[in-house]
Amino acid sequence: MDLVLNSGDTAWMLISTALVILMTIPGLALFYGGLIRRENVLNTIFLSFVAFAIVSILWFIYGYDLAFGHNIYGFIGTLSNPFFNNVVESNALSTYAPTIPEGLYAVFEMTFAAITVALISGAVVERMKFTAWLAFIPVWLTLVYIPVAHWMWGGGWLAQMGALDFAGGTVVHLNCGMAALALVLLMGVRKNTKLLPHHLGYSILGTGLLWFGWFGFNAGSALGATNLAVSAMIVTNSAAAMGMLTWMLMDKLKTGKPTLLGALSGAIAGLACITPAAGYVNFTASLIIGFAGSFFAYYAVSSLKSRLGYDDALDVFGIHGVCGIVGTIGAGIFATTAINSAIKGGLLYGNPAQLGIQLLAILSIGAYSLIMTLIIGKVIDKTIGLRVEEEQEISGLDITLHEESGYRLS
Amino acid sequence: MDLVLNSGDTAWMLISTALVILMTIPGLALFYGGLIRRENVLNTIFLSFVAFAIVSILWFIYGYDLAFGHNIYGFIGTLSNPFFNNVVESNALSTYAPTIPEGLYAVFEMTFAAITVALISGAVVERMKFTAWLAFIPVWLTLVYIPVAHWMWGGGWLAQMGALDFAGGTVVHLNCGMAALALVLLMGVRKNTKLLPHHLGYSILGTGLLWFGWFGFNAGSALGATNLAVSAMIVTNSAAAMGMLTWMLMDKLKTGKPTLLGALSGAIAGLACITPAAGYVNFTASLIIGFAGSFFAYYAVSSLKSRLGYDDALDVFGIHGVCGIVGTIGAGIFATTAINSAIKGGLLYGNPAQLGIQLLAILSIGAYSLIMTLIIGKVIDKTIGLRVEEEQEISGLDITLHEESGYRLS
Amino acid sequence: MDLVLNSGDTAWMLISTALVILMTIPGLALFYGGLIRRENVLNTIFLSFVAFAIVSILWFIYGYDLAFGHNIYGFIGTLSNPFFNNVVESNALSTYAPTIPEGLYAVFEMTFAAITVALISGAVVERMKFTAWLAFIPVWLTLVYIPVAHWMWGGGWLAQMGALDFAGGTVVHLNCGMAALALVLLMGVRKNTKLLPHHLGYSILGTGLLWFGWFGFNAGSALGATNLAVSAMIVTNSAAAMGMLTWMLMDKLKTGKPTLLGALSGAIAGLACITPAAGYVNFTASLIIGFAGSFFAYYAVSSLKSRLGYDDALDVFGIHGVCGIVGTIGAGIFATTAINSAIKGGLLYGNPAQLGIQLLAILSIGAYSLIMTLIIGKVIDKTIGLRVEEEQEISGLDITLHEESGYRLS
Amino acid sequence: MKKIIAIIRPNKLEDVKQALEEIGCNGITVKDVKGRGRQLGITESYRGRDYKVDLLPKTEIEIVTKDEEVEDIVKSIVKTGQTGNIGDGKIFISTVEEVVRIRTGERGDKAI
Amino acid sequence: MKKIIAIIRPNKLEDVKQALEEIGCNGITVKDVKGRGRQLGITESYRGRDYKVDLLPKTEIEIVTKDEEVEDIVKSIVKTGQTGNIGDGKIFISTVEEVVRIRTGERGDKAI
Amino acid sequence: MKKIIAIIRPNKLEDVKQALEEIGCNGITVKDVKGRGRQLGITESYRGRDYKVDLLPKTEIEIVTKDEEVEDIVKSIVKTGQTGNIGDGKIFISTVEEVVRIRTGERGDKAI
Ligand SMILES: Nc1ncnc2c1ncn2[C@@H]1O[C@H](COP(=O)(O)OP(=O)(O)O)[C@@H](O)[C@H]1O
Ligand SMILES: Nc1ncnc2c1ncn2[C@@H]1O[C@H](COP(=O)(O)OP(=O)(O)O)[C@@H](O)[C@H]1O
Ligand SMILES: Nc1ncnc2c1ncn2[C@@H]1O[C@H](COP(=O)(O)OP(=O)(O)O)[C@@H](O)[C@H]1O
Repeated sequence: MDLVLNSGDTAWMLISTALVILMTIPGLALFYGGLIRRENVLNTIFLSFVAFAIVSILWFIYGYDLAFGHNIYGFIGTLSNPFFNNVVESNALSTYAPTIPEGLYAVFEMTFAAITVALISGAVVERMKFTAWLAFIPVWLTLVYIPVAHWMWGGGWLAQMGALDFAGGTVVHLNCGMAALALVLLMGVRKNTKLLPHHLGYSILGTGLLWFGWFGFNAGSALGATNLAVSAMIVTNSAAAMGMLTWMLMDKLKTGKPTLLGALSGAIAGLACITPAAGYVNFTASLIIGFAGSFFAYYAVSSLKSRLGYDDALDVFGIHGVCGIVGTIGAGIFATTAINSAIKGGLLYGNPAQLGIQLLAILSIGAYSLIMTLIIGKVIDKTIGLRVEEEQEISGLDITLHEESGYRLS
Repeated sequence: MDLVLNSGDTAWMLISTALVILMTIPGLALFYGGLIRRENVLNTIFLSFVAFAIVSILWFIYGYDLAFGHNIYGFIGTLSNPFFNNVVESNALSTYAPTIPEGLYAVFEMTFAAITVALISGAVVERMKFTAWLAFIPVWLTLVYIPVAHWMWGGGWLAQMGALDFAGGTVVHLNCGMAALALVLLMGVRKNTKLLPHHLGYSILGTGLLWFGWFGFNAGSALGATNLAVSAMIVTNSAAAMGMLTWMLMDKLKTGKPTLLGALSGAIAGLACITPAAGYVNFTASLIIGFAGSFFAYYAVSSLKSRLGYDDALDVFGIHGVCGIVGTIGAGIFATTAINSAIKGGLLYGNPAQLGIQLLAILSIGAYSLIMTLIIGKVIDKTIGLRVEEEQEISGLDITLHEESGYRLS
Repeated sequence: MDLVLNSGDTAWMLISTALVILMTIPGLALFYGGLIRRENVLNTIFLSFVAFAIVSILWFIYGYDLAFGHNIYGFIGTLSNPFFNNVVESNALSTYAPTIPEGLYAVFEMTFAAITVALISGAVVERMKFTAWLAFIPVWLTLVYIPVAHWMWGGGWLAQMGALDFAGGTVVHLNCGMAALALVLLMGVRKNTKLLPHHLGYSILGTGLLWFGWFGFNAGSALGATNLAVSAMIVTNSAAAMGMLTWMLMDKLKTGKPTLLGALSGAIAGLACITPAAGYVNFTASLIIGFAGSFFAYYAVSSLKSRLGYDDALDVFGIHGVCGIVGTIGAGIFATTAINSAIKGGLLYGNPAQLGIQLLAILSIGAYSLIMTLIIGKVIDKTIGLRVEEEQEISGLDITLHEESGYRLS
Repeated sequence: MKKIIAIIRPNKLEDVKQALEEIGCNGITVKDVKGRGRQLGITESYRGRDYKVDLLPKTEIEIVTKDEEVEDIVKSIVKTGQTGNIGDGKIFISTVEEVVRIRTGERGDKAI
Repeated sequence: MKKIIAIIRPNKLEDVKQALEEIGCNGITVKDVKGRGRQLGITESYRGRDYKVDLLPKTEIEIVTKDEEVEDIVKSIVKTGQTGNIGDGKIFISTVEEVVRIRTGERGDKAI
Repeated sequence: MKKIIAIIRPNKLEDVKQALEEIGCNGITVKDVKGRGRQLGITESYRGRDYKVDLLPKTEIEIVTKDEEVEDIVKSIVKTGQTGNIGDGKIFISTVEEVVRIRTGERGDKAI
């Protein structure tokens, strides 16, 4: 059969790409921006915006090729079209998604790289030097995100082993969670670690946009307007809903009242943990995965963090890292060929080996991300310095780093 | 002709589904959240979010089947695939929309159920117990929304009579309006019934997202990327615009100045009243319907409410209920086969019987919703209690029910 | 080959249309609304909303026909289907985009007309009479926008000469920029011209929605889900990113700190200047164009404005006008047949004449818009009066013109 | 002339304002403040952790008035502002030496 | 030492601040307040209903100064804060017994 | 009875509040204010232009207390509120003639 561009698939992937961009700017930026002190709202939001901008450019200069180009020893791709030269011009369809243009696959994948970097910022807000963040973005993208994406999605060694990660449980969520952990271990604790959100309206809106955009993220990862995309949309939504209700229940049991921030956090947890499994599991499994993700994230956030004493400000590890792990394991358990005939199925469907592969993916990506980020962070700390002056931290970063203020309401 | 999945139709329905989800979370939530007292902003928004989450799950456990499954005596559908078992897996196309997967039709319809429940919350804000709302959601969904949706859209008795409701004038707007009325009759008047919006920015944004999402709602109800979808998009937009300008004019005539909240309210009125007619009428008719909806809603809100003395806080009956009626009648008058060849046309196009059928639909659904909701509300009142303590109402629900506050701006 | 509706193209254009609507309401409205004094937030936002509503209606009554109907002497179209009569009903496909319904092309083009008018409002905020604005909208739409759109896109004389404007560098951005300049020259300087944004969160969100919607604007201008749409999406995003980084650099060099408002402004500049070139240039060119647009806009905004002394409140000329020019020239330089085979290419690709045509388009549209708007503005000033009372300007327009206030946060 | 500063519950402002109007006391200036006293703070909780918030929202009313009207005003505030629960607030009275009406430059009692 | 409390129109703050600076009065503290006096309230309307808002936004300036400078400051405020319309506000003057500069612990006149 | 008004840096509020609690001073009222003094303003910049903001955010604490406790309170505020840099703020002390507890109507020292 001749490969031709399918306009329906292309339409869906165009809008999916736009949706994932909306997740980062302004979705995630606002979600984070609402949770911190008023004096840091602009800086917090800026971290996501600038990460998006830098990744947008580097991805087409060399990122896409290194992640998805011709595979070299299972570890990295080849740079064959720097500056995206001649890719669009050639009218080629994607080898990864043969009904849509290669340029579309590339820009869709760009959005994943961008949000992964932006997600990390949630951990380091309220104390990281802006210049240090500017330096971190390209280095981390190149040394951590791109190889990991290649291993899992670009035909690298994990892909070759059959590891399952539909839309980024390991490449995105676990990866950013471990990087966040590494950075906060290096940066230490803020003077004021209270999580007293200054404007939950931003976080509500951010959650709404994230949820909306996540349909592009997960159902878009079907790479076409297919029944698989529909399936991914349904389980994405139900896992989010289940995650929300689970967190509300935990809140009720632990502090006595369901909270709205809890509901939002649970929804994000549900969305994060269904991500690696979204194209492999059915509705019932999505409820279980959504429940588990929210449940473990709740414990990581409310108990583990204070017990271990790291200052992961907005719980990037606690929610994304943990849910990336839960969902990747969930895919290894609940994946079924009835939903996706391209795979072998998981533990429950007679393929226990899948679970082992999933654990290997978690371990290798988790360890790689943690160690590499520790090294990168250390180097930046020694050169630029990771942390702002104490005086700047107290006065707030908006005025001291950007000479702007978020509100002038009176 | 063999039925095959059409990827263009599927792409449009995927994004339409996401758009309607965006209407509820965060669109409607923010629209409502901006209009109430600052002390209740989180609780108000929470009501929409949690309604969405609960409906998301129940719909696939049994809701879709009961509403759209094999018809039993015109009243309700059959539960054949609990937990959506084997629907996606079967790769079946929808019998209601034979170019898209059945799962897609199901999740699209889910979004209508969810927003209908969430809309009701606008009437009861600032005084309803959170637990009572949690109980209300599944009961009302099951006993009211599902049967009504079946009658009109699932092959039930109204569908069999040829009643026209393109995207929810009766099933969504009239239905939620009457339920709202029933609940506020049971709950009584708030201590402070002044409508002094605490943050119109939220309502502006909410209106923008509702307007945007409504294209999924109405043009999506064409169930494919067709000329009918285009027609629905055009009349949806023009009715909204006309509704906005009409309300501005009424404001000018009545209180002397056009107000922005008035403009937003008029736009919502225009959108609500074109909903049942969106796939049946032309541009000129949409202007008339948009004008009429906004005009009657203005009177319901500014005069009728205070004259009758019920406390429909955010005018769910006044806007959605009234516009649902106006639009459903409008469909009976202006529907034309030139726009939609699948119908018989309305009064103006030589089919006066249609108007009678429309009135019957309004009466039966309106009465059913009102009476059933009165019963459900009464039972909840006797068991859980509908209304918060006076002290909680005064102090605000955010802090008393959720231990959170919406703003920490100083 | 028989022309048939392509459902994938139609799906993409349906959502693109919705995206461009989202840009105006609430995207642009919020972007502007965040930048002004708190006392004017509602009025500022209202200007965009009401512009959108009025254009929505007039466009289908006569606007579309005059702009895109059968060409008369290269200057204007014919009014053949007033009130959009029989267009949708005829099931015709668009002559401009033969795979989608004519109605869809018409509503897509409507969104461009609406945002162009709304953009102008940024210059006149905080001092223009609301009634004057209401009068300005239909007159300017009819006398300026419609002819200009016809010349460039509706088969008029510029189109016949082969002028390139993919998505509105001249028709939208230059046009609104010159009109803004004309109005502020007539209206004079505000009592308080300080740009001290009252709520940057609105502008952040607005930028996010503009960026998101711009994919509908630019990639939608490919008029189908094609490889060209993909190409436009990629360069739109990279020019925006480059514009953002460029402005940050300029900020750093000039005032010492990168600012978030600067980053947002740079992104808008990048988006505006890639607009006319989006369907003609490659990734590398988009970086150059994005850089140049942001660079010149920065100077226009930070130096030129204060030197010349006009009070273009939110820099409509400084950003949109300037970037419209830069991008239109950029298209004349970097356009290549490798990206778009329907054109002849620009200066760099052996067609220097293109640059001349581009300059002619800039001059003729710029001059026409400036002069006509001066005349229209003068007439409105003499009849209705352009400017509010001094007392109203001081007290703020929300309370004096609309009897509403934007915040009730305490 | 005396200055009366009354710290009351925010939700009592409407009542107090009206009561003051009834006894002819129109000129008042109102501030949003936060206060701590015998009243226990409230608890807010975010992501599974409780935070104690001990400064609660209060409303401060500032009234400058003639000496002979002080007693009436104080009584009126006490009457309408009271709920009987801790947190009702305080009234502080001190002396003002001069009052000037900016509009006219008038001074003393007639400027009040 | 005296404390001057001036309640002015919010849009007069810039002018008043500058006038005070010119006569060498730098130390001031400013508050957003709401006030009611002879000035009629404003009307807001939402969804076809009018609501009377009788507390209007005002700005309160607090200045502690030496006795001999009071008169100059008052005159300066009256001059720049006046529009001649109802709602221009009031100035209240009272005695302050002690002033302490937190930075140094200095007291009295030299701490002002 | 005395009224102590302390204008401090906003980020010192937590410390001062705690210090006051330790010496048994529980009743306080807190306001967000803006102030100018010897401290230079800050610069904000938007779209390539600098704007001088000379009113900086400060926090005002109002405490009414018995005469004999004033000294302790002042010392405690000076100690915890001090950074040694310009902008630390001021304390103003004046006399209050009467205090009324709204909840009970009690007056004088025991109402504090
Ligand atoms: N000594 C004081 N100085 C200043 N403000 C006080 C003082 N005591 C109480 N307040 C204010 O009065 C409010 C209510 O005081 P509280 O002790 O809680 O109630 P009650 O007066 O009923 O005992 C406090 O929140 C605080 O704002
Ligand atoms: N007796 C008073 N006590 C406290 N504040 C007052 C008093 N009288 C007036 N004010 C304040 O001064 C403002 C202006 O007073 P108003 O009577 O409207 O103007 P004018 O002083 O021009 O007659 C009021 O809004 C209020 O804040
Ligand atoms: N004379 C004064 N009257 C009222 N407030 C004052 C006065 N002097 C200073 N302040 C307040 O104290 C704050 C700090 O004063 P500043 O002169 O900057 O510091 P310092 O007391 O360390 O010299 C100011 O921002 C202002 O709010």
